[in-house]
Amino acid sequence: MGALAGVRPRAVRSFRLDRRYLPVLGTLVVLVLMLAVGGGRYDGFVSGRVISNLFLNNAHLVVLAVGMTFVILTGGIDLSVGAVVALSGIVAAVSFQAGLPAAVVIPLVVLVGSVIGLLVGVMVHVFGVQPFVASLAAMFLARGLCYVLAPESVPIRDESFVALSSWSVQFGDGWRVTSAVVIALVTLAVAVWVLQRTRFGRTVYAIGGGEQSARLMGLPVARTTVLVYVVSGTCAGIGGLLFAMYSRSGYSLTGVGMELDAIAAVVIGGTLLTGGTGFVAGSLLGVLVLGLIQTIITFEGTLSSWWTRIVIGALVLVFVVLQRGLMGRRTT
Amino acid sequence: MTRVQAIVRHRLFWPVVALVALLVANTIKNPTFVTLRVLDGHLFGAIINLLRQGAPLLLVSLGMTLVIATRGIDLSVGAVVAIAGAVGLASVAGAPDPGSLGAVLTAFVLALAVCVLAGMWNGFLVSVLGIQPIIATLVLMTAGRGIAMLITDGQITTVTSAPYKAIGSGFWLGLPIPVLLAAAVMAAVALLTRRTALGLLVESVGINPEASRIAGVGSRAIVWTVYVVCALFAGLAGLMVSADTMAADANNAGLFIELDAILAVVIGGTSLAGGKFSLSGTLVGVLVITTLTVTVGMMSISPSVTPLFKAVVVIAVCLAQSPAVRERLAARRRRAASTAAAAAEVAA
Amino acid sequence: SSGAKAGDTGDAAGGSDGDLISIGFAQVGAESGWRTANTKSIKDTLTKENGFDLKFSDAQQKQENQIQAIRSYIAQGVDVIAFSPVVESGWDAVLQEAKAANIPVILTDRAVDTDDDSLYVSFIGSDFVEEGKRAGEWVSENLGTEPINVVELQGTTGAAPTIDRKKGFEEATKGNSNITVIDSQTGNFTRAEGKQVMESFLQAHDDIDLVFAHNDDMGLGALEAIEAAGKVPGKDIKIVTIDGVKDGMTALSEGKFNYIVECNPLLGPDLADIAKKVVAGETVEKRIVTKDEAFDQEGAKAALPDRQY
Amino acid sequence: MHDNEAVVELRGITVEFPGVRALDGVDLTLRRGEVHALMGENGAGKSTLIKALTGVYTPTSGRVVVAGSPVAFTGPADAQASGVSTVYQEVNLAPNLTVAENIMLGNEPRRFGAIDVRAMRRRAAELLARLDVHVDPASSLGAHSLAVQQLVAICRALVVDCKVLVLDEPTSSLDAGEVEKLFTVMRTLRDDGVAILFVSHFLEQIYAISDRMTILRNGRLVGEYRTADLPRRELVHLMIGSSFEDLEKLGDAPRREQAAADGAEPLFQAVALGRKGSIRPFDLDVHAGEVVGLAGLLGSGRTELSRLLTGTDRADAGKVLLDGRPVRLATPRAALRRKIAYSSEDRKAEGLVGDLTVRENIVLALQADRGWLRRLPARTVDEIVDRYIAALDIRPANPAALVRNLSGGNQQKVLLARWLATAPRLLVLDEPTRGIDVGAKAEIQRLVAQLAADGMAVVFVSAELEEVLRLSHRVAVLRDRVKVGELVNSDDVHLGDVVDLIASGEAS
Ligand SMILES: Nc1ncnc2c1ncn2[C@@H]1O[C@H](COP(=O)(O)OP(=O)(O)OP(=O)(O)O)[C@@H](O)[C@H]1O
Ligand SMILES: Nc1ncnc2c1ncn2[C@@H]1O[C@H](COP(=O)(O)OP(=O)(O)OP(=O)(O)O)[C@@H](O)[C@H]1O
Ligand SMILES: [Mg+2]
Ligand SMILES: [Mg+2]
Repeated sequence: MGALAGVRPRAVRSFRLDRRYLPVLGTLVVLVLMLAVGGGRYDGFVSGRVISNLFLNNAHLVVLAVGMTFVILTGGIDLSVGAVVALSGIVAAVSFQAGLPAAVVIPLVVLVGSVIGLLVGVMVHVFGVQPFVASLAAMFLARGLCYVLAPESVPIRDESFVALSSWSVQFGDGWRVTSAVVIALVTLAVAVWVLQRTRFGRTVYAIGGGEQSARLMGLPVARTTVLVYVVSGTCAGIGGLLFAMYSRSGYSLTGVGMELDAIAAVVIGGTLLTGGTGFVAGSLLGVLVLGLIQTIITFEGTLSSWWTRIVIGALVLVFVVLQRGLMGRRTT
Repeated sequence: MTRVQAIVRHRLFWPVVALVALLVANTIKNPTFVTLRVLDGHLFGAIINLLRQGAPLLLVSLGMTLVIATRGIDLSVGAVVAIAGAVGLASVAGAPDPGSLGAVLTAFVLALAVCVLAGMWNGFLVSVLGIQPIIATLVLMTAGRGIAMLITDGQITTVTSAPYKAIGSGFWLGLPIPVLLAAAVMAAVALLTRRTALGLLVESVGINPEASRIAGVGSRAIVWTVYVVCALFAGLAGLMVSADTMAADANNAGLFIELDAILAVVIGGTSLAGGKFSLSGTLVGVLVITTLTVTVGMMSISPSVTPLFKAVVVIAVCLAQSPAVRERLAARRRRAASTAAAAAEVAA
Repeated sequence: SSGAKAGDTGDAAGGSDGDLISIGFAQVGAESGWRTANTKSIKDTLTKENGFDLKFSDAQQKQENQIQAIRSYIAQGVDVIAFSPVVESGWDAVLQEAKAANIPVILTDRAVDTDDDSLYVSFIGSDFVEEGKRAGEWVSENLGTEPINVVELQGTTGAAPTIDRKKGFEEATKGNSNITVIDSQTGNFTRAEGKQVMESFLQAHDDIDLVFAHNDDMGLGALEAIEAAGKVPGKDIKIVTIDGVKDGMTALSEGKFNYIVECNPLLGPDLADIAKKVVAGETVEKRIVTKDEAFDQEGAKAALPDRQY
Repeated sequence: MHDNEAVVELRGITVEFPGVRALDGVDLTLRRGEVHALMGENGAGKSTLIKALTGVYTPTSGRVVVAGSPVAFTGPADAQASGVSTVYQEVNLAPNLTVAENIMLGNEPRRFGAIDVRAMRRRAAELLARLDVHVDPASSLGAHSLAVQQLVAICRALVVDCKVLVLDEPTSSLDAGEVEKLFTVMRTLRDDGVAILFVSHFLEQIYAISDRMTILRNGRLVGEYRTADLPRRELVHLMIGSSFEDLEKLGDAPRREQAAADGAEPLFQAVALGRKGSIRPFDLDVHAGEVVGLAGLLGSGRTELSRLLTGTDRADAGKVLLDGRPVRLATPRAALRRKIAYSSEDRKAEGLVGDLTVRENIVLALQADRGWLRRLPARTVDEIVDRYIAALDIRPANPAALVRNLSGGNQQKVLLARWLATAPRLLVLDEPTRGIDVGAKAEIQRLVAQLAADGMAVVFVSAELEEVLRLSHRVAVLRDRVKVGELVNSDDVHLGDVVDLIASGEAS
């Protein structure tokens, strides 16, 4: 039997490994392509100011997409984030109105998100409710609470909060970084680290690869599943804070449909909704793509309401089709 | 297991309980809720109203059930509802005689044809290009309302046309036409999926696409068909919605109907992970959601609390329905029994 | 402002247009017929022939999109920025950026809630409280002679027109003890929801005399519901609304509505006027209230033939 | 042979599923430093017993004692923490992660709270080397064949120092070389005092490695025996309840002499068929009534070749002739329409539709071929399903049972039934006997021989060379994804000849 010994090493393996990064690379390539086309078409499109604005305007969405990536990697989905953004914004505005100091309000606002996330996580894991429904219920809950707290938009005039939100560093020609952008990028960095370098992060991927298998592998599936929603909720809380900083107000109708933007960003960034594959960095690129589409629309400057929608739809389409083309056909 | 236990364990037990509870609450609040009266040979009453309001949602949910069974999702149904209304009313408005049956039938056929196109488009993106359903249909969800507005030129198109209006608020044999239509479609779908092999193949594709492919199932054709069917039903719903107020409101027609439809499907026990689907479950889900909406109005509950109310009902139904809860309870009982036995053994 | 660099984007037809006033307009969306008419008026007025280079964007009812658009206009260095704010508050930051870039801002249709009114030069639009008040006064004077039950179809919860119209109506009717508002719910400014809410009103109360709807669309939905319930709109149950779009006026002239307070969407000419003055450095009025009329059934018949929207 | 103290004691374990009592008062004692075989037919309850031990299932009654104290594990993680490592039947790993991660997940070396990727890969490589598996620890698991995945799963169980190692059919997709290596590792562990519970349907393996065995039949305990004291025929008798002679008659399936005359036209011809990155172009003829076996090491490309024959993967070179006429097999559907069927080796991912019933799984391919409009009449379906449940002895014989809930071996039978129901002209069987008990295996072998005798062309892939040799008229040999030769089988071709061919690449 000696002659039969040995599993032969397989050929061309390193190539396969790269494939995991292909979707993200695809997104990056198409993003650059769009920037180039935009730059050729509009004056001042590729400028420090416009690119800074891209980050400025979408800081909250970056954070949401980061949280959403965790959830989607486990094969779940979180529809509550848009409503949580509204809720935490309102909580911020109302508590400032009540005279609470920023040092109390800011943690409180983030905590609101975590608690709702925990609620979703418990429903999903302990009670086996489907993530879509559990988070939809949380969305209704958060929206309902919004109206209860304040149906009208409430301005935030707290001085330290205003100071925090208007802090920014200018450099070069129009380049600008605000506190919101810093917070978003720090969140992103932490998320990358957690997903790639901690047991929790790798367990998230393993659950996405197959929950039953993960359980039989002896991984803490229960804790991880609940935590993932807490992460997403917390990110939504932070997102709400950033949005409150962005608009300096809280309003119950904020963020309607924002969850779809976040999901779209994650998916455009190359993460599969079935779970298990994807990267946070991809989600950042996804957000930038959506922001860029919006920027192109405003630069175009002549579109009527309906053409705006059609063009957004078309651009998203062009984007995913190009990305798909770059990735090549996968045999499913 | 006793008969009662069997009933309690049924998948649809808790949704039905919720439905009955809502109906009872309404009746207590306003006893006329359950009364039916006949006016000009037509049945009137709150229940009839409820069914009529639920008809478009049922149509959309039926299509959605099939899409979800293949592991997909269709976010564009709301936009398709708007497109159908826009095409239908614009076509009737453009006809020389909007009141003629011919003009209306042409409009219906035209509108449904456009919706079939929309469905083919979704199906193409999903089954041929292999784009994830949520994103593939997001494209039409965004662009679709734009297209509808393009058709109506951003206005709310209004027409008077009795035959058109009938599909939304007409009566036949004393019953509202939308209800009859939705029932007919439901019966057709049930026949088509359970009397042909379509149901089996759809489920098989939804549970394990690769195994189905190797078993020779034409997954691509099936997935494609399902999106077309879903859009077609959404189109029919769109005609009803537009006929209801005889206005094509590109912005608001069918707004968020996709969420309600998905919710209905899931309450009905079909898993979003694809596979086994239940049409009767979807029907119950639709009734629960519609009754919920009606109840909020009936109770004169402040609009502020509406979503909260919805959340509570959804959570309650889902938790009660949750197999995990029951299993846990059963396991606890078992474990208690076995430790007791063990203890007895040790003692002996 | 520095007119020289005024955003000649790649698509700007015909060479140098340095003498055109470049104006960025950030619209709320296209959520209603009223809004479409408003957009059309602006687009038809701010044309090249009239000396404008208009950049238009549609925020699809999202504040973040609107802020993005305004930021983008600042980046493009337009001469004037105009917008209808989606929400009242939350504009300080971006308006400060505009101020820092020396770009004057004109508000249309809806106001912003800010302590610092140097952030915008002028606000053109209707007075929503006044609209509600006029509706209330008409009801009080013409119908409030005997006890009547009123149901109210509110606009979108928390929106300025909703709050103000409700407030105005309450103010005008509170003195009249004959008028009782027995129910009030949101119909979200849409026909379908107006119809649905009205259906549940009809189910819950059998003694409704009058519907006050915050806009025509909801009123038209209520009309359908009333007809479907076998009652005669305008007679059995009277309908008073605000807006005055064509469909509403038609219903009024047919006797199915009873009274409409106009809310004029044709803000284009006023906006053009103010923008020109601002660029020329003239001082302008901080608040410009558009002239709104009100119509009863006779008035509608007379006005209908030359309604543009 | 030492009668050491018991590490694991299972007493009176009963496990019930809705409508099925899978285990009924089963006892098992696992001692320090022994390899204990758990024996039984497909569906006897072996996997269930293992899952009851590790807390995947909660027993309805009975108790579990580990190291002297009663326990009720809440799940595999809990069991592992108490020193019970398990490799479950069917590979249960995360295909989307790397090999190294799959081995180390949950036990990664960490520095400052962060996973030390380099150390992790190093440690994984060491474990892989122990089993002599040469794959890149950084490659993604899903890219590897089932066999490699199985070996990775075993590595995973070896990561922690365990007192008890449970292996549920770890060898079903391994070839002899791998098995030998696994046994070496198992012996080392045993000598270190680890108690090993081992499940396999290969009797030779049981006799080679186990010290003691527990036999189950239909969810009940038959008894515990020392392996040395129990002759094979006695074992089989205890497992199945029928005599070994009956079985031997089955096992000695008639091997026909060369079926197709040399001049006859082959039913199926692959001409220079190939696919880049998968398998180099090859020629292969299959005649009606002929069984062609594929032999080769793990990863030699048997599966790849089978997939190309059946349109499961699209070939990018060469052509296929059916009855001498060129045909295009772009999809499995196209192949099925021409009555070419492929039974995949990975029944969980590519074979069965887990949430459908046995009945639906059996008729799936037949129905798909007819099209959705022409539903098979219920009576026909019942007939077909009953026929195959009886013919293949699928247990439980309940057509309405979910396939997911069947034991591994019975799942395989359902899959086989599906393809047989389509009455194919060419049937490609990739590892059809994996995880099948002795009785059923003999049954399937007999069936294959019978089908060929009735005129079906069969391509037969198995990790067991003996089986391939016993059944096939011709054997095609593969190495490193190249077809290196072909042997015409006859009574004087021996195992050694095939092994030589695999090793040297020259036809004898
Ligand atoms: N989750 C479940 N639900 C219902 N029945 C089940 C479930 N799991 C196992 N069974 C049934 O329990 C019995 C024992 O199955 P088990 O998997 O333990 O067999 P096994 O001895 O491991 O067989 P094999 O050798 O084929 O792997 C079978 O009849 C099977 O159908
Ligand atoms: N480089 C690769 N690219 C794509 N798939 C691969 C690759 N290597 C292996 N596979 C997958 O691994 C599976 C097994 O292929 P393998 O070469 O091991 O065939 P085999 O000779 O039949 O070996 P085994 O006995 O393990 O089945 C195939 O189904 C194939 O999809
Ligand atoms: Mg087993
Ligand atoms: Mg193989």
